[in-house]
Amino acid sequence: MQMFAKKRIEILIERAVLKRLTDELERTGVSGYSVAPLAGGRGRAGRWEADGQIGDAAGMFALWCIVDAARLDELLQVVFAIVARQVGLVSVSDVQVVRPERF
Amino acid sequence: MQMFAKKRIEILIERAVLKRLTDELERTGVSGYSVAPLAGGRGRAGRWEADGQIGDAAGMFALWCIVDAARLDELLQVVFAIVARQVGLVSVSDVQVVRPERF
Amino acid sequence: MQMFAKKRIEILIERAVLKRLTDELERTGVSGYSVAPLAGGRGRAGRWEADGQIGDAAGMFALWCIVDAARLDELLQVVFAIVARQVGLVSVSDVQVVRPERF
Amino acid sequence: MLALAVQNLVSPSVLFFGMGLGASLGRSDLSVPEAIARFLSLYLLISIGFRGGAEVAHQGVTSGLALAILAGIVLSAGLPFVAYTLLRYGAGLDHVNAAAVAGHYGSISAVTFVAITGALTQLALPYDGYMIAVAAAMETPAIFSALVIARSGQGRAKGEWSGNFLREIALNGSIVALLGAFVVGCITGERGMSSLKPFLLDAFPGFLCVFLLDMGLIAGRGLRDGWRSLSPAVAGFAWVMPLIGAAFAALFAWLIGLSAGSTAILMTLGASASYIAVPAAMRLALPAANPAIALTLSLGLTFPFNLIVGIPLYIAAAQTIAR
Amino acid sequence: MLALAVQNLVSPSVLFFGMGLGASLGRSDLSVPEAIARFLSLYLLISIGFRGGAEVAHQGVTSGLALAILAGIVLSAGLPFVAYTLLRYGAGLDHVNAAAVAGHYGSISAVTFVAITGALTQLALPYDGYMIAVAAAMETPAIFSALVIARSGQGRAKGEWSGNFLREIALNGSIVALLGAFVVGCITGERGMSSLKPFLLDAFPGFLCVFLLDMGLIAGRGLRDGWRSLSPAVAGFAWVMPLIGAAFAALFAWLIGLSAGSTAILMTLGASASYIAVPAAMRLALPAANPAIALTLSLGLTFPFNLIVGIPLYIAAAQTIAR
Amino acid sequence: MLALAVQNLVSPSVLFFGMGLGASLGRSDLSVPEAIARFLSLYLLISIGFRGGAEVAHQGVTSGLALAILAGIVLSAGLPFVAYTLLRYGAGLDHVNAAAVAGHYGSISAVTFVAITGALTQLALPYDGYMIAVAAAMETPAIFSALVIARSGQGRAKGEWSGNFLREIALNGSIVALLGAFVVGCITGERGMSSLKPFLLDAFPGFLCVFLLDMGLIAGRGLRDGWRSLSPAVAGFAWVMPLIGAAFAALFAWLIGLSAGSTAILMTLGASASYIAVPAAMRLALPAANPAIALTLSLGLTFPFNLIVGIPLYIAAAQTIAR
Ligand SMILES: Nc1ncnc2c1ncn2[C@@H]1O[C@H](COP(=O)(O)O)[C@@H](O)[C@H]1O
Ligand SMILES: Nc1ncnc2c1ncn2[C@@H]1O[C@H](COP(=O)(O)O)[C@@H](O)[C@H]1O
Ligand SMILES: Nc1ncnc2c1ncn2[C@@H]1O[C@H](COP(=O)(O)O)[C@@H](O)[C@H]1O
Ligand code: NA
Ligand code: NA
Ligand code: NA
Repeated sequence: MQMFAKKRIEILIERAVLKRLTDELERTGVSGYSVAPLAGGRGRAGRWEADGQIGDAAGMFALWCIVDAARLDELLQVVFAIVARQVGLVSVSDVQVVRPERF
Repeated sequence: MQMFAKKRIEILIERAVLKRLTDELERTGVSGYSVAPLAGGRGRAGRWEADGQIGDAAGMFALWCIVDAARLDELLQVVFAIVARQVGLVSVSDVQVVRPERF
Repeated sequence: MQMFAKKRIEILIERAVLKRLTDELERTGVSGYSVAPLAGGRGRAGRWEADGQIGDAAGMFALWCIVDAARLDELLQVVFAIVARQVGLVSVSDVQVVRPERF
Repeated sequence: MLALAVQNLVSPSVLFFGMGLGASLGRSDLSVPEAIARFLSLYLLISIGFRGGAEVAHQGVTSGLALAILAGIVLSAGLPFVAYTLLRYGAGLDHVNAAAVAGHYGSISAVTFVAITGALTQLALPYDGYMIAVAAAMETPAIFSALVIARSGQGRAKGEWSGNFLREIALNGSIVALLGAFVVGCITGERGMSSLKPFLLDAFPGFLCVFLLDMGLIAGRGLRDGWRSLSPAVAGFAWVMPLIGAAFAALFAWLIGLSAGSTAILMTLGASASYIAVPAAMRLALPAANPAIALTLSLGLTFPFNLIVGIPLYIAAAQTIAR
Repeated sequence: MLALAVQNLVSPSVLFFGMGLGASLGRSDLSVPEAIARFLSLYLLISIGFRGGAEVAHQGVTSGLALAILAGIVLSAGLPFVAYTLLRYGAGLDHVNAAAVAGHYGSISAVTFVAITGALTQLALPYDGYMIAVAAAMETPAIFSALVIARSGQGRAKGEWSGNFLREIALNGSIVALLGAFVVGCITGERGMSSLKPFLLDAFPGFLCVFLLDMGLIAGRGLRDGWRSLSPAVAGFAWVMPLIGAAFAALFAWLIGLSAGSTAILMTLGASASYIAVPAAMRLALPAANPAIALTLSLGLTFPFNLIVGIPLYIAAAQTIAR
Repeated sequence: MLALAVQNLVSPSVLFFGMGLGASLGRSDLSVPEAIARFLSLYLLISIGFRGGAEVAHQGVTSGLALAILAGIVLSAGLPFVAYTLLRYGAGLDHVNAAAVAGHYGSISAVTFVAITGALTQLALPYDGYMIAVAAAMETPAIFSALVIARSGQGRAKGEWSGNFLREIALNGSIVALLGAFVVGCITGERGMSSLKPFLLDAFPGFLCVFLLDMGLIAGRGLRDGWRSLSPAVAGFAWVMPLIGAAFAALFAWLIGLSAGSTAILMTLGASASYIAVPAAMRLALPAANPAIALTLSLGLTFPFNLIVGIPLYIAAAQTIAR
């Protein structure tokens, strides 16, 4: 099958801020995104585990978004405006898709 | 360590269809695959969240499969035969592994 | 935005061994890692599903770690010392990040 | 009847549904964790099934049971054709979506079943324990009717009637849980019930409230997001179809001579629409259908309609009809 | 008083907290699944809210209720300023973290509320059912005070007082659950309570034990990891602030003439610190603050302090103070 | 004895196990969410532990307790050697897998423990409350024996007996939960029990049914997938070993003079095999072993054998043996 190159932005983000991020992404008109729960991790803010956490702020998610390379920079701006001051991490990688018109 | 290039197919798929897909993958003789739960997302079919969903159809999963590049096309055919008409997304990326004989 | 190339190590690992791995990673001084739950999969050891499993050993996780290419080999050694004899899988891919000094 | 409607309206479970509805329409981030939501539906099915089985163990199997089950199956298989006609030609919904929604309305809603039995108990109107078996029997036939309808329109993907697919439908987790618990209830009878009573019976209203809170949250989300995709005619269907389903059920109940209580139950089953087992089957069988339409109709419109308007109406009608 | 302290100390829920604390300090891998932990906090909020509502339905709305709610709001809004002063100038914590922690101490802890009502019931000391409404009212004002404080120091990101943000705070899931259940309780009153009693009341001590086991696990993790980031002065704050909060609350209770039981509750609310709703608001509003500091203080130090030392003290004081 | 076997067979919990087994052998997609399954095992351990502790608080610590614990430890440490011999030389299983399975059979099954105490209560045959402490004590020694066995064969990776590893085993979450709840039960005694009764006692049979449904689902999956990897001899081991374990336990019980009820319990503990705590330890210590073998044997074959054949047999034998 013929494949087309796209970019995959991955953002690790706190539960409390997730909704802000998805609202903002939708406003920019991304075609879609996916969110998966994290079970734990470690970063500058130390080690954490999802298990047992109480409180509405607890938990982190990985959100990723497959986009056209042309839109990458614009989206990174949007993402960083929200994520920069929070616990979190942004990375970008290359992927290939079959139906380029979706993104 | 010496690394060997392989392909990673990632398929986002509804709970209701997951079993069909894994059964089919096993029939083609893939060496393995992994499945992770999604917590939410947005696509052409709109926004959804895993939390609170009732019903046996609720929920989506990310399934990925590390395979040899030689088998990529064959597997994509199999995958698309199942996923094409459903809510879902297929993407492919490059990975490197240490033990090439496993895939 | 200017992006910097890094490596992403992904390790699929059993619950029982996860703590050993994270302890060891912290000892080597990685800047961070993330862990996500798996819902199921298939490998040489057969098919498994997270749902319904009882017992403290049940379940697998995907752990990933974004690191500088210079540290890749060292970390793979550490990882393989723990994962080699277990059910599991290690793969490496390329990612790009915005703040290279974090890794 | 009005008194009952009001009383129904201010029962804790309906209020929790309203609370969930309000919270999600107001965009609160209140949510029930996925694992809990799935546990609650398993719990409800087991509790309902077990109690039905224990009732049958108590009363024994009668010819009435067989007749009622037969009536239920015919209703479940037949109503989708009525619903499809209304949706396709009355409301102008496209072929595949009309077929999928029709499948939901032939099948039944377990929580609405609970609500009607609760109302009957409060009114001290007796009903037959085996009606739970009727409810279980009505779960699946509608799925096959929906497939027949969908197929009649256009050629569809192969493999749809394969043994594999039939097994997927029949061994659906929800149906296995409901029927399995029913069998366990039949076998262990009162002895089993006495040991499980605190969990399956006494705690039931509490678990139900959390479940209904969750249903309210989902219904609200559906209404918020799905509002635009529903034409007024399609939305109207969600309030007309229950009355039609109940009318057919009333006819059948009268034909086989059910008691007033059981008639009210059969009417409610006919009037209610599925949101647990059928959506999964439709995703498998009719992937081109938009799942949000059926869910919003059944959960967001029909379910509250039945709770508030329907059930009091069906009870009043049943008391007139039953011989 | 000592007897009550000891009795409090050997209640199952406190012991389960200790068990969790010990397990996680000893690095056991004991854990409560995330979905269960989230369900338990939903359950606690619903149970507390519903019982409060049912109590109000029973006793009716009085002018005492309005006054007590007013007192609670003033306390919740005012205490953060006291807490900030102590933290910033007494304990030398930096500006943003001091503001964030102060927000936690103005708000309240639902589980500490449960503990004081439990102790009062054991002592047969009556209190007003509407105190749950006071507790609910005290949840949020502290958040806004924390923002005012944080802002006063330095220019902060725009959009912080936007309607959007206010809605995020007001429609926080925990607050909706608590208030929603309160309203349901008010409406359904005793009839609702009788059907939900086995789930919401009888099972409560059991669910609470699991929740406290989990809280102990988190507190232990916090203490283990966060030990180094806490100076002795900041740690000391966690034991001094409750006494100050309780003292202010005692004054207010005296001014509005609360009964001894209700005075003890208001003191406990003033003394307790939030770990459910406020942390989420602080992550949104003050992302630069380290969430581990507030959580370790409130859960690891203040919560056990209130259980063991505080509550007996507050009750004794309340009995002296109340007119 | 046959009557008891039949009655055991038609208890709700056994039937739910059968329902799960059937559903997963028939490839139904019925499942219990992971978080719920983990909560249920935590609940069972806490409930069992707490009740044991409350019993000990009631009856006091006796010399019988110390002796019984000692017997349990010796059994747990000794049985793996018997099991290994059978598996390695009788059934031809390879070295590492034989060692790992042997570890499971030295340890105990909490649910089988519940089943035997249930049967004894039904028969009004008294037993000592401290047997729960014996059960807890039997959890871990078998793990170390399995390691000794595995090591004796071949040189193994370093670090296996490190303090770290011992701590991992001893602080295993399940063991901490069981022993912690036991201690809480000892301290709070009857007062604690009365507040936790609705949750820990009354709701227990219900939660147990869901847990057993889940165990049935796993056992079925194991049997379906693992069928081929089990030789008939290895499968036979799963029905022979319980009898041997029970026989050794009977000898010990007779030596220390246990009552008939307690003898039956010790026999059942000897006969049962672990599937909660030991699998985790074996994954850490003997990663080369295939976890599916032990799980299928203990859950799919030994557990139902003990429920149906074993327990009535052990009770009958215990009544003959006990002095
Ligand atoms: N190098 C890394 N690789 C993978 N995940 C990371 C890395 N650094 C941080 N994270 C994740 O990002 C979260 C927040 O990081 P931080 O903001 O540095 O505390 C951590 O809890 C991890 O889940
Ligand atoms: N561009 C995208 N990037 C990441 N995930 C996506 C994207 N588009 C769709 N998805 C995911 O795929 C699911 C189905 O998409 P769709 O079939 O377009 O509704 C969505 O719910 C998302 O979880
Ligand atoms: N080719 C593969 N692609 C993706 N995941 C795999 C693959 N092979 C194995 N896995 C995952 O790794 C786990 C352990 O594999 P194994 O050690 O081969 O049993 C499996 O249960 C899968 O979750
Ligand atoms: Na219907
Ligand atoms: Na406070
Ligand atoms: Na044993």
